[in-house]
Amino acid sequence: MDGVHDLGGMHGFGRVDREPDEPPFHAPWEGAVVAVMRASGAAGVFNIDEFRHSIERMEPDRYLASTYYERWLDGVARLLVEKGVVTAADLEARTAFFRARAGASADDALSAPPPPGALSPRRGAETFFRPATAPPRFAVGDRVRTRNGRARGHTRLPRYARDKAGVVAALRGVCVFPDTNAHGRGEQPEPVYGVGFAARELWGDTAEPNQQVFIDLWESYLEPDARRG
Amino acid sequence: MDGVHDLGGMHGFGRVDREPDEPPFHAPWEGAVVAVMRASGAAGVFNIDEFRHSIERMEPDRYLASTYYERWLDGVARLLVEKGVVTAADLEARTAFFRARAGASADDALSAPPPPGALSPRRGAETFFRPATAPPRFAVGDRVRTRNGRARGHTRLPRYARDKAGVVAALRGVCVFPDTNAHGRGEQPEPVYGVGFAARELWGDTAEPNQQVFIDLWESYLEPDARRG
Amino acid sequence: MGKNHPNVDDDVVSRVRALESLLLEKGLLAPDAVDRVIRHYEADTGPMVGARAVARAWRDPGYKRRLLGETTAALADLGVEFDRLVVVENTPAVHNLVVCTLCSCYPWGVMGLPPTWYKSFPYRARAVAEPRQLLAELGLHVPPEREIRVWDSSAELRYMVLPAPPTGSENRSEDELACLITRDALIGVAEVAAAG
Amino acid sequence: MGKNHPNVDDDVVSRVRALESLLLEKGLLAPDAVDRVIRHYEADTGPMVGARAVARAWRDPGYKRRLLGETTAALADLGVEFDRLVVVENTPAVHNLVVCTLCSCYPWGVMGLPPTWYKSFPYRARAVAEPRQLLAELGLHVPPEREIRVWDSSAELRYMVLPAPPTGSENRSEDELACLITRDALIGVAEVAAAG
Repeated sequence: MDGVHDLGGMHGFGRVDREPDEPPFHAPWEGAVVAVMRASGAAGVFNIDEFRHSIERMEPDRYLASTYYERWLDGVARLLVEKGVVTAADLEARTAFFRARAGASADDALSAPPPPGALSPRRGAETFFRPATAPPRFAVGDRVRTRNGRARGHTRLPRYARDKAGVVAALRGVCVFPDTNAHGRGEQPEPVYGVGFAARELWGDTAEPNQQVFIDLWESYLEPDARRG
Repeated sequence: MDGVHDLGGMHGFGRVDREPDEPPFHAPWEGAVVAVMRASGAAGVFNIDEFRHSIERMEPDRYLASTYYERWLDGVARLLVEKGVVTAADLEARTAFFRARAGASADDALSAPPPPGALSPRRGAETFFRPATAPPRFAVGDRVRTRNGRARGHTRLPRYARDKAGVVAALRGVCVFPDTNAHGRGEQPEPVYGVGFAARELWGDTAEPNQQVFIDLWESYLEPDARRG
Repeated sequence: MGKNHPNVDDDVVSRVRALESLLLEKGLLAPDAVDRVIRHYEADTGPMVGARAVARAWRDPGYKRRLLGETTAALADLGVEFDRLVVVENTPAVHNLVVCTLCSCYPWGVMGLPPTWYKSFPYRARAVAEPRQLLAELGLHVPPEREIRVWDSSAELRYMVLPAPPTGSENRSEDELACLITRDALIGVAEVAAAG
Repeated sequence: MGKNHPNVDDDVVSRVRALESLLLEKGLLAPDAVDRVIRHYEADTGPMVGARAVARAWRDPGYKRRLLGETTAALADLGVEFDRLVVVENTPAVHNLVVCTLCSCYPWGVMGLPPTWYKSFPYRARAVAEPRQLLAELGLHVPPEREIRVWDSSAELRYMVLPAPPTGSENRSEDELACLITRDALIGVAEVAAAG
């Protein structure tokens, strides 16, 4: 979807401020959001593409008014409700419980000890690569053009790089396709290409000099470039 | 500037809801904002392009969280301060005055009767057309291509219509150029063309069938279309 | 989601009062300016100028030609000074729809205040890209063989749709017809229905 | 403006606790999972794996070739399992910069938690379109004759910059060098400075 999350090239967001000696988390709840997200993912409640798409579906003004982990929280909560793991009513009631009890810990709301057997989140084992089932359509050096138009659902082709000509710089392997995987339509793996775009192709005469942007793009985002600019 | 105000084609904003029997204004302050905007414009404090650009310069999350007249209020207030008509400190102090006095009317803060001679806002007399100084570059039926790239400042070439091919459908006359007029660089009038774009050119294979979009574009947004898609 | 309706937000109201009072103090705002604006739009609501022009065009082919071809003069006939209206005619082959994606430009001088939905983010976002689906959601089903032309009001030109007359319009007076013509029809999100 | 720092917002905290407690109840969250995540990132802050790889590459040309060409194996040498890192080398002719415009993808497994500025809206918006100006604002002046390559992490590949070694690096140990290498240098918004 072409939402406010698709920020490449946008104006109006001001300067980049770096925080000296930034701590890993600014509050413990941020770490808790990471744990909840990983546990849900590890339990197979949702995949990473569904998670990213869930965040994209935040109301646009809330997306822009929220911090990174607030957006994660929103994305995880939406999926846990949509997937039927928790009900919206239970989530609201439990939220009210803790709102009335500042400082309470998560298990204070439990009437019995939690059941055994919960997964501990693990890191690093997942792979997004899949075996190739067909030769790749493009080779390094090929001129390609990206798909034009709006994205109907989740996509990883940014808006600033639509209908633009570039050159294949690398074959990245065959990967799970987010555009289907985010919508329950399977992994449908495709070759991914590292494609280089001259800044001038992307930004016209407002481009800075001597710049390229490289974007990793799935095969169905690309077609052979018929036009020469 | 390519900000969140440039909404054409964006997803994520939901359905269009119509309000039955909508009143002209939902509260008297909305009418007051219109009066303040018109009075400032009539007094020459700013022009319409500066006003539009001022609204575009709202913080993006606030833009999306505000109503139409809240955005006007923000745009007018910013310009009145930037142009030195009121100081930010006076505006804050006066706002605090009224916040502490719900129901007070505007002249309750005045120590003396307002000076005479204020302009009453008028409607309809302004024209944006200017005499032609050169023949137009394009004629009806010409294929043109819109400028690529980001807008450095205010522009009326929407992002969804950048680097797209269309056909000149009408000559609209010579008009004040917003891209300079919004930035204190003068009116620099240019011919304006009504340009038709096939939906498929704009939206690729996600376009609805049998649709065109017509956009009024200044001459320097356009070049002859060299490529044939 | 972009609010359609204002908060009853004390801070907004106070800020408006503050601007009003500062401009009064500086002699930039006439004391009656706010009341005049509010009274004007409360008295002159809706699209009456546009509706009168359309009703006359339906009854008078000569006026219709003028409205489409010499619009400023045709509006002057109705006592309206507005030099930048473009009138686009609905036909069996073409349906027209007006939007402003970048802000909310609208022919105030001809059609009054724009309705809130016209200024809403979903309308500005969707009208240029998925007009047929949007119109269907609003209850107007445009068959696929009928072209949709969307007019994005990006410059100072303003657009008004000349809708098709309802059945039986030949038996009605111009005033009766004008009362049937809604603002939504002049924007292009509705047809003009014959009254019962 | 997109907040960089969270509200101390009771509702957010309560909502997180609610999810935590509901998932505990359903056996989906291990009782120690939250503490483990927090302890992990508090102990293992910053980009230490990436810094070690870069320091070794500076000292060992063979390792550098492996890091650039067989990255997964080169990371395995350091005990790190991560099969999708791409290492891009800064040279006199090319400066590299990493961003994710669509969300905030970042090589957590190699470089730890992303800093807040990397996830900020201005960084995501500007890095692909005006990197030279952005870097100058951050104190890194890239001369016009040096190409800037921006890597937008749109797929599951992750990017790390191999910065140029500081002067005098030949006289330092791998451990000393690793301590000089900042997260910002591995993202491409800083050079590695020689320590005093």
